[in-house]
Amino acid sequence: MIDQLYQDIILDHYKHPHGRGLRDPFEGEAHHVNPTCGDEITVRVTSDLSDISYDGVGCSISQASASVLHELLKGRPVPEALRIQEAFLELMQGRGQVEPDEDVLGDGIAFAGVARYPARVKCALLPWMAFKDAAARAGVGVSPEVKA
Amino acid sequence: MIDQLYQDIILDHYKHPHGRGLRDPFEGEAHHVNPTCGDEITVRVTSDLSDISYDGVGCSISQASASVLHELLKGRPVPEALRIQEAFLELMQGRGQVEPDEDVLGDGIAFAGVARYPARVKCALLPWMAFKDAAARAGVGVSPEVKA
Amino acid sequence: MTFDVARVRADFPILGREINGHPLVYLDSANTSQKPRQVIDAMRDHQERHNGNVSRSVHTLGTESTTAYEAARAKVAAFIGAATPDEVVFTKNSTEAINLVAWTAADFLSLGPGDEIVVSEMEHHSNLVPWQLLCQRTGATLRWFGVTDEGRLDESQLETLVTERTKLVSIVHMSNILGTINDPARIVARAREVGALVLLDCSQSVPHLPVDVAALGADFIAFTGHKMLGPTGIGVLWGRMALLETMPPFLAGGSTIETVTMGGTTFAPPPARFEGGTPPITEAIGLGAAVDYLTALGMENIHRHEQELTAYALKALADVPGLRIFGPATPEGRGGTVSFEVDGVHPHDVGQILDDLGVEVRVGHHCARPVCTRFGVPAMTRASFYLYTTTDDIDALARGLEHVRRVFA
Amino acid sequence: MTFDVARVRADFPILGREINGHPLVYLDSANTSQKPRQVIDAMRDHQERHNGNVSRSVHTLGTESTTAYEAARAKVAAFIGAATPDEVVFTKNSTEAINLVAWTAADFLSLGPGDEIVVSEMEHHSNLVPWQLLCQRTGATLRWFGVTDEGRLDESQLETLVTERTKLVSIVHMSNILGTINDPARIVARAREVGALVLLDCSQSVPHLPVDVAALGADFIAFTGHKMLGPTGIGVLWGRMALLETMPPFLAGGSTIETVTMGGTTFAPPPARFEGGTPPITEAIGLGAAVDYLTALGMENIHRHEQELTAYALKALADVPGLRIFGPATPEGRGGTVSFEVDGVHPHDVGQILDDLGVEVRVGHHCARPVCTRFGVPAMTRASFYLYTTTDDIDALARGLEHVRRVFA
Ligand SMILES: Cc1ncc(COP(=O)(O)O)c(C=O)c1O
Ligand SMILES: Cc1ncc(COP(=O)(O)O)c(C=O)c1O
Repeated sequence: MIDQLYQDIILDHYKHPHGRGLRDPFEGEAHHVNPTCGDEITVRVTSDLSDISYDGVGCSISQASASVLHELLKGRPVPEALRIQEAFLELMQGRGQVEPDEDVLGDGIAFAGVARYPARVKCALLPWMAFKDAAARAGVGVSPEVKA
Repeated sequence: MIDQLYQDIILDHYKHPHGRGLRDPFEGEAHHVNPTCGDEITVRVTSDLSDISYDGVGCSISQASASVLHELLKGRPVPEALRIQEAFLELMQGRGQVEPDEDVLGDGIAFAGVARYPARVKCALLPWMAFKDAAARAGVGVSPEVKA
Repeated sequence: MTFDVARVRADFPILGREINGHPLVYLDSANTSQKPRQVIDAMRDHQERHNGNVSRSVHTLGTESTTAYEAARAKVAAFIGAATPDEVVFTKNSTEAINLVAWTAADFLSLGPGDEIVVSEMEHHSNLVPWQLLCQRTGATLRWFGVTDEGRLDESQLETLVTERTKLVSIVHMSNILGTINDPARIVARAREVGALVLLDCSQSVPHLPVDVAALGADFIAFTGHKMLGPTGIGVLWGRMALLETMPPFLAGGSTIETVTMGGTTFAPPPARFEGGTPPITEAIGLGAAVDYLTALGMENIHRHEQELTAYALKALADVPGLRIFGPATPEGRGGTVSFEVDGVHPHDVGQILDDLGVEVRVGHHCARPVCTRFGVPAMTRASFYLYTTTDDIDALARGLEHVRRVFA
Repeated sequence: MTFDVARVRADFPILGREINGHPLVYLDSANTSQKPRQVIDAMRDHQERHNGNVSRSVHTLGTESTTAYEAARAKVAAFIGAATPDEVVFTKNSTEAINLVAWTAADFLSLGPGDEIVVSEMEHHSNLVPWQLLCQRTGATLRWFGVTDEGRLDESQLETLVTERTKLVSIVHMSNILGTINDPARIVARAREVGALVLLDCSQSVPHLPVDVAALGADFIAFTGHKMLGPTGIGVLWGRMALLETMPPFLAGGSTIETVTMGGTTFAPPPARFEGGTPPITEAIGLGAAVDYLTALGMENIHRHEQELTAYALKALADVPGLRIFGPATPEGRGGTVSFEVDGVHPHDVGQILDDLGVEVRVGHHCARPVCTRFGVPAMTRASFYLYTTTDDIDALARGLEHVRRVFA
């Protein structure tokens, strides 16, 4: 069962994270903390998602999740990115009952095993929640009229 | 067993209390409350114990105990009164293991049964504790030099 | 469905006990209820197989404990119709729940001189003293509803009592001494009008009636596990999330925090913000099992059973010579808690003689001394019923009272 | 007497459990301890046969419950060498005990700007955050002892830290994260000199060492039942009677009072003054059974057993490549709680992989985040021992850590 959690894809992303490091310019930033373990992440986004940058400390699950997030969402059209985000949340909150769609989630499907560990779901979600806040601050997904 | 508690002597004192009612003059007064049941008693004493008066509300045990106290201690030489008080306290805190001495305690021996009811010991002691405080305030049992 | 009280009783091990040579007749459920096998077993099973600390571990035992603890929260939330489980804060009892609000109110209500808190003369000390002390600390003024001769809340002064100055109204839902069930609708409406918050002390209602926080319309309710088949050591504060979010922590410490430095701390969202340190984990799980038990029987059915008992008891007691009942004389708008005095016999003595016959009632001021004062007595005797109470129990009480009168004839 | 750990283990039902197909290796006792049969049975027996509310009834069940509850208080008092059982206040956990002092201190210490409270960088959040909030409420200033590189309390600044301005010093007796056992003698002496009170957080010491409040010389100590074989939901504040008598009530309500009118209330003497509402009765009885169990084995013997385990563990862990231990490196002046990091592997991952092998350790900041900050890590992995721990458990840990390194190689 533990191999379900620590899949090679996850360990790879953990050891070789994609797009790590905070970059300028950005339009929204959020800092999130997991109060039980002290893990932290900062995520920055531009409003067109042309860049998503992040930094923080955390376990393999949260770090790999950030790397996968970057890989999946960066440079995507906004509606598509939000759909992927939805799918990842659904997978994580599915208690292991949700079948992930590789076409949508790419390497994210490796997190299917995490959903069976309630204590670790928070780790996997940490970067995604920070992204959500950062995106909201950047006005991502808000229609231009409303934004203005 | 309940007959041990509600002996005729106790019920008699309850129905026909001795010396009840607050009187003047007095030199010490104390008001005590049993917080669990709301019972109250006020006791007044003169410093030579020539009068002990009391009033209050309470159950048969506490009311009879006040009546017996009055009967036993009023008008006694101080050292003797304090000895009787000691004996009564000892009886009450003896969990039913102490054999009361009728020569010392008179009708007070009827309270031997109360000592087996931990919840009621407080009732029996209420007037005696108030007496103790009132006596202390009147300077009873304090040698005259110290008192002066 | 007829309520099968014999089957219910079979679940309560203590009901097989003898007291002073007589079968136990337990008429003190308003003080604390007895516990069914299902609750005792749930607690033992947790301690023997799953015990771990919550919210702090990734290991299996910690995860099992956390899951069970949070499942208990969800059960309690569903039981009272809370919008989300996160509105349910576990405390150790009702008293802590009420004090949580009273101690933090100075801050989140910015209380000061000129502000008013309104309670009633019918309150349990646990819903009176915390507000007295809050007023002392802040300079606010305490005001209160009176009680009518029939033992009802006197709402005739509502408009002058609850005014723009009122910041919070805290009222008992069902009186633990008079049995009165208050309908909070008018008070809640008036409080809304003047912008005051409403706390309902549901310590006696949640165990006995269907309670739905949305329907009640209050801002907070407090209740306690041991009166609703659960264990001691666990209670609940329910509050509207929007309000809980504005409140500072109370028993601060482990688990209440977001991040901590020596220089300062930021706090977790509710309910964690208010659950400092290791919570009563086994006790919450026991309460969850109690809620399952009550839900399976149905609160409507339990209430109906108790209404029948109350009608029966009010009649049986009316037949005892020299007996005076305090509180509503009919079962309408009252629960299965009946206080009375026996002419010429002090409650302590009534209780003692009944106990000798195995009949367990409570005597004293019932932590509601102002009610005793209101009715001019230092103490009362109280019989209180629950789902396992039978009409036989009430007959035993009535017979016992005859005996009391003989002893003190 | 040699300490018969196999016989001890037979008393703990949970130790027979399997986790993920492996026998349970429980190394998280500093988080919460497991419970022996004797404690679980005492609680069940009470609930099945004696359950009643305390201090409020004259009936048999109420009297039995009150007697058992007060007997538990007397056992706890004897266990820590209290002058009288009335110095033992039952709370729900250590966190409530510390908050009781912190919330009432504004009043009984008349705290204000210019006054100082002193803690340390080694504190559990439950002995840090309540003082931070107290200082915020009163304008007093919080100061703290640092921690040395070896994980010891840095007392080098004692004279400048504890001064005439200091009103209270609150320090952990044994650190829950570093394992350090502090000798409070110098701090107590200095506090006496300047007239400050001393509270010791004994949450980790009372379960593991002989603790005698007279010998410690402190004014208050706090500890918690669930870490000393007792149930959740029960803790203790011990205080000198002369001090407790000066303190106002905290969780006020039923049982804390002497007499109540609507206009005001007078309060009962300690400990009743501080035990508002229905206390954790079953839990206190469980704690009493735990104290009996510990006393029968002897705290000296338990401590010696743990010292042996600690020496063994420090050696075994030193052999794991890439492992760094935080806190004292030798068993002197430290208890059986060992925190460490595995180079390149986050504690969450360490804990998860160990759990897969049935080895239960805690990971995270252990509610002592300033200690993590002090040592430059976001989190640590911690193995903690108790009377039922064996050298086999430690071997399993060491083997598990090898496996962790392989997974993350
Ligand atoms: C040193 C220390 N202090 C305080 C506490 C808080 O104890 P509790 O969670 O039982 O309130 C703990 C344990 O969590 C501790 O280890
Ligand atoms: C109406 C009411 N409020 C509050 C309480 C206090 O509950 P607890 O003692 O569990 O804190 C009680 C019972 O004692 C009660 O009947």
